[in-house]
Amino acid sequence: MNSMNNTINEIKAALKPLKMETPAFRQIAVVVKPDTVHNALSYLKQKGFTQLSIVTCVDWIKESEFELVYILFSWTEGIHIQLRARIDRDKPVMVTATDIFPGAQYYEREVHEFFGVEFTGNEDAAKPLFLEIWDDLPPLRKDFDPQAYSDSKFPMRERGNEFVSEIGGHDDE
Amino acid sequence: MVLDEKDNRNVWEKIGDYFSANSIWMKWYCTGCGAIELPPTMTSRYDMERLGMGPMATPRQADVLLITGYLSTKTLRRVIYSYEQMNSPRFIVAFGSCTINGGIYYDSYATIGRLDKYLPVDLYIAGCMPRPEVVMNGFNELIKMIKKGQAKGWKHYQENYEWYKKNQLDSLGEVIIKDEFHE
Amino acid sequence: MNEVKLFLGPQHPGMHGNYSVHMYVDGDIIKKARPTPGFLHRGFEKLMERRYWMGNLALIPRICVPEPDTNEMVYAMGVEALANIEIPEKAHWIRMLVLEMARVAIHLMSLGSIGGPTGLYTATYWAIAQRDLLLDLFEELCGARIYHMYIVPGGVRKDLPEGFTDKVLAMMDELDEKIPEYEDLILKHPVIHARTKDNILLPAEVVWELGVTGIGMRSAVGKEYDLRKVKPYAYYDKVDFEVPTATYSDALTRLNLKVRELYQSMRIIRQVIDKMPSKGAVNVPVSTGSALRWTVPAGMVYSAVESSRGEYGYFIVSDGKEMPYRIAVRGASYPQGLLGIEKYLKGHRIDDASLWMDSMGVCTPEIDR
Amino acid sequence: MNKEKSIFSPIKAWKYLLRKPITVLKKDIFDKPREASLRYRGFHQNDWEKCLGCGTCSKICPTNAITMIEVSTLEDKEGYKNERPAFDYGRCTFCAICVDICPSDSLAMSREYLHVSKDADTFYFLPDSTGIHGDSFAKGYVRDSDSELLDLTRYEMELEPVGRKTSFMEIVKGYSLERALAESARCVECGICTDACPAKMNIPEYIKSIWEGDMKGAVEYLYKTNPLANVCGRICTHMCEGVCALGHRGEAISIRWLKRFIVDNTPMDEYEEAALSTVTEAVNGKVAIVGSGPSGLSCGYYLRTLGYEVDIYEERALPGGVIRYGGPEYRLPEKSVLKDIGMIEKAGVNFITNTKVGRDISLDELQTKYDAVFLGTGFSLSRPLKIPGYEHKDVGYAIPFLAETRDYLRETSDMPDVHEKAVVIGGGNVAFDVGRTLVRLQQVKYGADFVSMAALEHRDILPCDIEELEEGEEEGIRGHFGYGPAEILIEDGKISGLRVKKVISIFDEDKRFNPKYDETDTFVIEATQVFIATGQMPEYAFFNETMLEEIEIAKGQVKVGKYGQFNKFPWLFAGGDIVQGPDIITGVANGHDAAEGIDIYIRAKNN
Repeated sequence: MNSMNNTINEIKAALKPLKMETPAFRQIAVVVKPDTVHNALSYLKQKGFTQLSIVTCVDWIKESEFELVYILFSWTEGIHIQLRARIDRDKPVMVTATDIFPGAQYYEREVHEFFGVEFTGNEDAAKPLFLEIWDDLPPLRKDFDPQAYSDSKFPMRERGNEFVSEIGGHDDE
Repeated sequence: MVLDEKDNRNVWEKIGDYFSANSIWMKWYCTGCGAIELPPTMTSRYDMERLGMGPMATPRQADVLLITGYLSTKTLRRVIYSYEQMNSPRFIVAFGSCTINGGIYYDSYATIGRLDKYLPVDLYIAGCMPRPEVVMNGFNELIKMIKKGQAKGWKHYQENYEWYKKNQLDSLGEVIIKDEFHE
Repeated sequence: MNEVKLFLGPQHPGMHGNYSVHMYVDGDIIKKARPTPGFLHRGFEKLMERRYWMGNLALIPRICVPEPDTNEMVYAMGVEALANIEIPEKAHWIRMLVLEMARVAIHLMSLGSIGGPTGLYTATYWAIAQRDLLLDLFEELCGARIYHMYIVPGGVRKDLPEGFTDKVLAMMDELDEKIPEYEDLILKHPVIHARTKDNILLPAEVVWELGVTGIGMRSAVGKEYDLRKVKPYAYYDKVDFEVPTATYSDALTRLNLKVRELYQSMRIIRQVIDKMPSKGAVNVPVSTGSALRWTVPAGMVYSAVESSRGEYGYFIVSDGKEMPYRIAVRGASYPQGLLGIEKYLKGHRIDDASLWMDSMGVCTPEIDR
Repeated sequence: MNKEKSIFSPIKAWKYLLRKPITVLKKDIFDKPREASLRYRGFHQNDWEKCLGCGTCSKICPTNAITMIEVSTLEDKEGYKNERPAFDYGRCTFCAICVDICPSDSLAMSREYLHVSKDADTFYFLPDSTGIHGDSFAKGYVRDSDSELLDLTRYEMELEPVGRKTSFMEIVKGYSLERALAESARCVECGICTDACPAKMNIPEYIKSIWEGDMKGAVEYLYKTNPLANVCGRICTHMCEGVCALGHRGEAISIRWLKRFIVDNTPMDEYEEAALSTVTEAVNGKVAIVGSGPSGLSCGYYLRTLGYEVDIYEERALPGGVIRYGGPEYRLPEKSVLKDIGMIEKAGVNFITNTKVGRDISLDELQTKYDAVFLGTGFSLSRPLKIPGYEHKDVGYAIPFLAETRDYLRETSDMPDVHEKAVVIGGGNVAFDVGRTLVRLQQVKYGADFVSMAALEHRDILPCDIEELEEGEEEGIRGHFGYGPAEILIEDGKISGLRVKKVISIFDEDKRFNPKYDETDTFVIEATQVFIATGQMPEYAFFNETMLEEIEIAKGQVKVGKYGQFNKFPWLFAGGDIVQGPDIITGVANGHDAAEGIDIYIRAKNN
């Protein structure tokens, strides 16, 4: 656990995070300002956090903010880092991380598709990925109601109160 | 789908049905998660070839299209596309809960609710997902239906093409696939 | 140059699952490839926000169809970390048993599915049938062949059935006998060698560039980069096992590592059965109250386990309510399945495209979600 | 690394030619499909005998596959709904969470898995214990203690253990916030409790409000059907808990104590705002209420929400009736009563105390002064027990004794006369109230207690609540259950004891009350004071002669129509003990009903 404490102290000194916590076993959460995310990522990569596990986003609709989450992992130390930063929900823009972690490309594209966050420097991010001919809000935003969308587009079977009380077996014709 | 129960086939059609029932090519398309039970069904444990069935790579030579579970709108476009490439008589077997009434994805923005609005379903198989035994029984049932001339979904599709197309357009917006859109 | 566009999938016999790759080919050589995911997109992450913590149990195994237990484990670990609960000893052992059985099953399946792209269908017939016998064991354990819904937040759902461990041991003995045969049949087969040896290379730089994990990473880097070793969960630090590695990663090496992992998994299973206490609780409630009102304290946590294809992770956010606030899923094959195809499929021959996907371990449902 | 071998090396697999094939035989697939495992999650089975119709399965279902269907052929049973779950196999994922959470244990998954059909409607069905095709497959996945999804044990409140019988301090402390949240989280919102509650309180809703931390909302739910929430949160007979779905396999939810948690823990300003939110201007008419007991108070409050001016006539000095003069302080402290009555007073109800209808003012006069009259006079007299010696001055009755004690504790009168040794006749809640009050008074006066109790019923069939019995015995009450009173022994003008005789049976063949005794098996309970707590009766002195002729009275109760309205006298309504009884919550329900009836009556009259 010594290495864990060292890592925490070093990150604290180098990144001056807004908040730091250890939410689980060998996991560090670092909250930084959005404009320092790029620096923080390149610093952490140097520190041995060479793997970008996922880039994702949380919609804090009440605070009108998106929280971008970068999960990094160091295979040598076995520590996960959550690097988090909150950006404005109405004009969500973030600098791409693809120059540091090329693997971020599709994660950013996904975040753009599901939340509408723009990534400057990642030209591909604006293209659709999973969805085809999408005509509504980005679906993982909290103000998007999948039930309402589904009801409006995809009819369901009406299941009433009347009952076929005796159902014929599968092989009686 | 209301099926005409009366058997009004002529002799040649009856003979044709008899032979096609004994040699069914299943289209090799894993549309959803139920496809995971197809390898056991096809290979030595359950050995579907005992029923005279085998997988077929191209839609033009396949007889039966298996819808193995949920269909996202994106897949449904391709499924319709490849169903229409199949030659008549063609059959659809729907696997599991999702094809009947949406399954666990009933409130999903990406998957459809009931398949029979968009394509004619000849047979439903219960389960989530159906076991290979159920799949085999389903195939057996389909074979019986074909022999008796009861698997007439494809005729229904021809006769009610407008209705199906309208439903498809209502839910999908566009059925034509533009594959370049994301590149 | 005469470029032609070809679709590999979604409806194609070489494609496992519902996925598509658009290839621009010149002769036999792929010049450009674009992955097209989303055919299996069901919006899991949104649906999970709309179901109770316990109700999600029905959703999570469906994210990755061939490997439901890994998903259940990641979810359970994440919820337990948020709720800060310690699960009973026996539950840890049972979870390891289930996870390793699942690993055996999926490795057998992927051994079998190598038959498709290489044309050695014998492999499919043998390995899939063997896996089916394992599924029978799973059915006995949890009541279903594919979607087990057995590992739950707080432990496992039920205790092992009577005599279960004996059956597992018998199965292990059978596998001991059979796997060498499969090696003869599959790994040493000239057909496989012709197709896989020195083909579809994965250099270490590419591993780091894409973020590939699992067998792909270990076969290239040569280090024991396995979450079970690097960041042990459950009781993986209490059992002896090796992580097979290599420093030259071609398709054959990766196949080989799979088989060697099979032996290690069997070794773990035997140790687990040996060390597992016969009595004891198998779960603790996550929260007070009925499952309709289970709540998990607010927080954000990332949990990860080693699936057969690499690091499988969930990022779970709770706001203290009875449903999760947000869950993000990191499918293990995301890096190679999207960016990998885009960047590194080119240069290969058309007939190797589906072999490429197979040997890299691309699993579509976990990419699409 | 594996060396390449000859293409013929797999030839050794031919040895399997002579072994048992791995392939499942055709007959095991088509004729008799292979049997599923013992834990298989196949189609559902539901035991209709056990099923409560609570709908918990449909609430937990992650696929929205379960619909509760009303089955009209089922007979109405207390604690059961005539609804049964229908399963849509166009939704179900066979996760068996419904089985794990089923409070009645009626649901199970069977080992049946085969259903193939071209008709999608056959995938929707209402299972009974025979399953989808009526083939009665064996059960597969069933709930066990490991897969339990309910929380079956009650979060107990602490009792004041020592020194509780030496004071009139409230015994039960009430939930802490943490425990109340934990207890409220157990609820499955089935609403069976609501059906059992005489006042049809919105129980699941207010429990949910607690759980969500919305205390004001909880109070609003309480006042929708019960303005005596403080009182009922303490001494309600909680029929709701008797039918609670969780009670079938575990312990019922402490609905009463949760109600008490709401009233004790809501800030006063929010409480008042919520309680008075529905009160409106008094414009529609004037109503007189006779008696300020639970039914009268309830009727008064709801008439205020419907826009009527209300005067309540009370014989005693303080309003409240049984809640002010009946229930003992250690169970129902004065402050709770005051809070409820205070809130009703704030709602604009006018109390006219020290005024007995029939003595100070006649019913006819009320009729002329008001648009309608509600009678909630209750059973205000103790029923005498005419055994030898009953006329002795040291023979007391429950109601006056309890009232005197309350007055003593309010410091408006002296301590009632208690002797060192006393015996109580009766086995109901009132008898225990008397006995336990006696214990406390003796402790105060003598520093020791000696209270005996004689009841016809045996210990396990006593009509009182089990808590009363247990707590009473803990406090040292000497119970002689199964013995009936024979005579009060008097020596030198003083009571020396109560002779009791063994009871053989209480009811005769026609199930009428007609106790039989074993006259040879008798003994004497030592006491110098006897309290009779064998029942109460009403007083109808306020009825005039025509009324007495026209109104039918049976077993002390008047016969009324819908809303408690007298058929012959439409301006007159009644409720509480004189109509239904014998508990507070029924009184509250009658009062609410009558308020609605009065509203209908007056509106009809005015138009």
